[in-house]
Amino acid sequence: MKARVHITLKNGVLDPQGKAIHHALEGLGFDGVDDVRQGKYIEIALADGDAAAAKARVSEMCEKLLANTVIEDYSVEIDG
Amino acid sequence: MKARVHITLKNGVLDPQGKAIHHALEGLGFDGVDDVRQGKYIEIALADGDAAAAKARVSEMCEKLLANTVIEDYSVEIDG
Amino acid sequence: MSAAAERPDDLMGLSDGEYDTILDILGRAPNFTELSIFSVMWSEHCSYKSSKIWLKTLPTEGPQVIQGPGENAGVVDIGDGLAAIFKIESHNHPSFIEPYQGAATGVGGILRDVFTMGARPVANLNALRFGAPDHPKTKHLVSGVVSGIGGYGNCIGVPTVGGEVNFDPAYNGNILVNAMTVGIAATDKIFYSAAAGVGLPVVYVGSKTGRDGIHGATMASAEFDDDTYEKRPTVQVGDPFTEKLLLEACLELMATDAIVAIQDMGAAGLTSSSVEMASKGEVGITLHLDDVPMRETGMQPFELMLSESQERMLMVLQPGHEDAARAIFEKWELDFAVIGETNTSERLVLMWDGEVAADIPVPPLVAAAPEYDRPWMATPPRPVVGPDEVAAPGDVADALLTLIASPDLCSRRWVWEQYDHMVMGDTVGRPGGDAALVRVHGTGKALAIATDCTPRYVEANPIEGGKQAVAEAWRNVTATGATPLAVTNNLNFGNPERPEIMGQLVGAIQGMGAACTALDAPVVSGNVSLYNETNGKAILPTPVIGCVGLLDDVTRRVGAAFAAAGEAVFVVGETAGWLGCSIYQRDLAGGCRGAPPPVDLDTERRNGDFVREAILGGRVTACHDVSDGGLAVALAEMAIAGNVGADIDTGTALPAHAWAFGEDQGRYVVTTADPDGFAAAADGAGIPASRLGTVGGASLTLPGAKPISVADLRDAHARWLPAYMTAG
Amino acid sequence: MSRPNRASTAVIVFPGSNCDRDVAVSLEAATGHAPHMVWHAGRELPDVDLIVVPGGFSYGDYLRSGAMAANSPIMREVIAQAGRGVPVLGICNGFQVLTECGLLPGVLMRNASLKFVCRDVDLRVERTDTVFTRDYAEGQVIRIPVAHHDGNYFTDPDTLKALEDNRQVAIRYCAPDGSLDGASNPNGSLANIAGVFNAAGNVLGMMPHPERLADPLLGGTDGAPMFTALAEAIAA
Ligand SMILES: Nc1ncnc2c1ncn2[C@@H]1O[C@H](COP(=O)(O)OP(=O)(O)O)[C@@H](O)[C@H]1O
Ligand SMILES: [Mg+2]
Repeated sequence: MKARVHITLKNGVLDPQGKAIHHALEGLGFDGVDDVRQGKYIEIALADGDAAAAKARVSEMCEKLLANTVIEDYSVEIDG
Repeated sequence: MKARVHITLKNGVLDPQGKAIHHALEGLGFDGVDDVRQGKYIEIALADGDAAAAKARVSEMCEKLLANTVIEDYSVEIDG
Repeated sequence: MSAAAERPDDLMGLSDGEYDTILDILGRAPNFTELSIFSVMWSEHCSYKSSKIWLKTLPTEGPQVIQGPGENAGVVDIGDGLAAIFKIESHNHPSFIEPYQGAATGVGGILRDVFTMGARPVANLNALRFGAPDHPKTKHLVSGVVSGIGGYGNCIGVPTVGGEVNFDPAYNGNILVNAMTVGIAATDKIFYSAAAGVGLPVVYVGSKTGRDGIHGATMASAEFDDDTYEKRPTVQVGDPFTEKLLLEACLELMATDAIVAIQDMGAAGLTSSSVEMASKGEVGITLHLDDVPMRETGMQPFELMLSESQERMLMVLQPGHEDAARAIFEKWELDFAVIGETNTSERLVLMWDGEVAADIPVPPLVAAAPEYDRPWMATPPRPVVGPDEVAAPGDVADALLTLIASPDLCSRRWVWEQYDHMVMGDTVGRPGGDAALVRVHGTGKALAIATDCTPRYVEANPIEGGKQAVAEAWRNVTATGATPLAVTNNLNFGNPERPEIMGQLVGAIQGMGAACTALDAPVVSGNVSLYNETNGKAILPTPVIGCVGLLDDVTRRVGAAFAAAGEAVFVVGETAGWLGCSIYQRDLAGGCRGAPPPVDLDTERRNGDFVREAILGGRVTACHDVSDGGLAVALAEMAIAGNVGADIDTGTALPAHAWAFGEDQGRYVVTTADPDGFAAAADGAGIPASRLGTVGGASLTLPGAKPISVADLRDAHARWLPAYMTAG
Repeated sequence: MSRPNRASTAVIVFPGSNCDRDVAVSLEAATGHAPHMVWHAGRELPDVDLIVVPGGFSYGDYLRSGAMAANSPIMREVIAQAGRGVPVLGICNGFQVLTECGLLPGVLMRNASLKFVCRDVDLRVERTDTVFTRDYAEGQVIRIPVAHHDGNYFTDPDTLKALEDNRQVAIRYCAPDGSLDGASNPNGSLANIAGVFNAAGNVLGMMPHPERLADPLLGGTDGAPMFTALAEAIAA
């Protein structure tokens, strides 16, 4: 069983990486880019079990460690 | 129009961050975790236009800048 | 000859002759795993087969030398029961493929070479050569290599205190990334790789083994279904955090008496480390490969033996110490596995799944390693170019402003500000001067460390160029007041199978050897990187020298910055205006032509010894060696560093540009508050020292040139690199 | 150097800490006593008069700088003693750990340049009525090195306003004359903030490394007064 976790910066939180990427893309001549935000994508392989329980446990991992909830939002999906 | 880009380490490439996160999760008492891989998730806001063309352009951005294709794979989705 | 009949069509880079030798050694055909082991052990990288007979000619001994070439790093005595342990190593090709990880793992590898001997690393340096700035790949490579070196060194917490950066089109397809580490150990706590003793446990520690760095060629020739090996990069990823844990765990274990022998797993990982230990200890080693900690599933014996996964060590322990050792590594959250034992067989035996996967007698595997006396052709001498044959600039001042703003002479601040050069709290001499100065922790002593090479000289005349690389590194160390102790070297050349390239290698080694002897700076370690070519075009011959010196009283050091207005400026050494192969000629007068400046080793030695004595005697307030760009550039660097100008009013019979930019060797610019005393001392010692002028004012004024404000000099010097790196 | 005193200090050591020895040298020079070097895995922290969370790359700075160390068992002890008023100093990675564990407000994001930066910076001391800064003069400009990849201080506007209103900003990146400008901000920090106090003033987190310029041989001593001030305060 696999959990797919997306961690993104909350709105209004400064994103130096996203800004730099945006700038670099323009430098490379890619126009029509309005905004770039960089987040994290974490894949967690889990022992098989109940999906709902797994989702709860992974959300707890986010609260405790994976995300800094002062500045970051997270979302968890469980694949089969 | 929004592009969602996932950048992940190629199969078999050491992921020091994932390894350390895995370790920390165990330290926090989360068991039943088999493996952790960390990647990047990038959201790109684009001027509206043709989805297929946008996908091609964002893939080019990955090749040129966003992904290190020597050790990373990338995937691009376009949300209407 | 039935064995010959079974000869595989892919010999993994071994020659037919080499394969025949293997048949003789084994008395049968090697299996795939055995052939892989021979192929890596006999590769240029591991066997030095093209360079060995010439490396043997280098001076490697001296009263200060505790361990010369042959171990993981060289060891020199620095007094008070302490030793400096150091080596330089290349990671050229990996850095070209993936600059960040290539450079990072290069730093990780050289750090392990040093701490595997019991030393705590105290300084990193890096000698970098990139292609032309306008080559499409260059900027990306500079940025990746510099952040990779910083990423690894900063994280593990060893200061990166010096190095070099050059640009030349000859490196467009083959950049050079040479990393040097210096460590300090107690002379009675130095660890070697000889696994002396039988019945001893062989222990694996560090990271798990993956398929990192296993080469496509080998993969393809594997008789396994190819889709178990879907295209995977051979690039290795560094994990500096794990290396930091490995460093602390090893040093903690080394404080006990559990370790008999220890060897890092570098190139050819488990293969070279186990063979090395068995061979040096004259024992046999049996490895149970099933017990090797693995990161991936389905790994085969040849993969476990060839993997170049980073942050791993192999140790032989005293029996009965396994549990104490395991406890230490588990505290540091590292893998620890007993994977074998030593015996009297003098064979390397690999067990896998209850069967013998390989069985090779170690002495012939090592002794029969090929050694070639490759045909070589001496580089034809070039004519001497007189000063008047090199076009003069409109105004020397404008030429100076152009040169100090050029890629090879501008400030490297953009580079070293990305390196933590102060962690560990002993960096007395930061990057930006001549040699870096690193205090020996808890003492009043310091090590002076520099790397140098001038490839355009080596190309023009390998012997003089080889001498010059040693002389310049020695000079940089001397300019701080330190006494050079020994050198390490990284020989970066093209394809040795071409006689003209082999001739460059031979000449450079001859020149280096002569210089090391004359300057009492024996070679204690080094590394050779050959085949640096793309489509038949070789790099400039680049024998990089890393020199380590000792300053007994760090408070006596001097820097390169002008110290105070009113002080007298002298140049020590003869100024003859040698413009052949100078940077001025290369960049502003039609390209590098003619013979490079000769190095008179006797003069080099006497001038350096005099300058050092003057510094230690308190007679000198600032000192800077004269190298690329000549007197004008040296004076400009001293003015910029001191933020004060100088009036250089000496007369000269030479053409102004030859006086200013000539690159005559064996010279130092010094300042003193006691001109008469200094002049008299030089006179008494029979050392040429002429007064150039006086420190002071807001501008630098050179003979026959308009004044340049120090502010303009600083802007010119600071401008190029950041501008180049930030330009879209 | 202040006179030797009985007070005891602790330096917390995480896997990947690498300025623990450096700060121990400065502490011993100022107090006359070697600090307790406390390994993170221990749940026990001796009762001390000063706790330092040192610089480095705890857990490699993986995931987020300081995040994994903030979850280490020892931090519960540090938080408890901080609550009892024990001075806690977090330097560089230590500052990141203190924000991640909630002892200090805000976060330290990737430098605006995205590059690691190691150099001396000028800093303006904003407040001198604390155990950390009382040997400096109000508004004094001091020179101390930074060496970090994630020192870009950020917080939401309300928190920033609260920080300013409660005078919780300890030091700011500034020009040599003390004026605040973008050019002298090495990492893009909000309001040039280089260090902040907690509301009670007994916890200080700062990106610059005072332990790195507390010895004339290393090129300066502007970092020393922080350690002498602490030594005097805890000796009293
Ligand atoms: N790659 C690098 N990393 C760190 N410091 C460097 C690097 N390249 C150059 N430097 C520093 O910049 C200064 C000037 O370098 P260089 O011009 O090669 O010195 P020199 O001419 O005296 O040999 C030296 O202090 C050197 O250590
Ligand atoms: Mg020099």
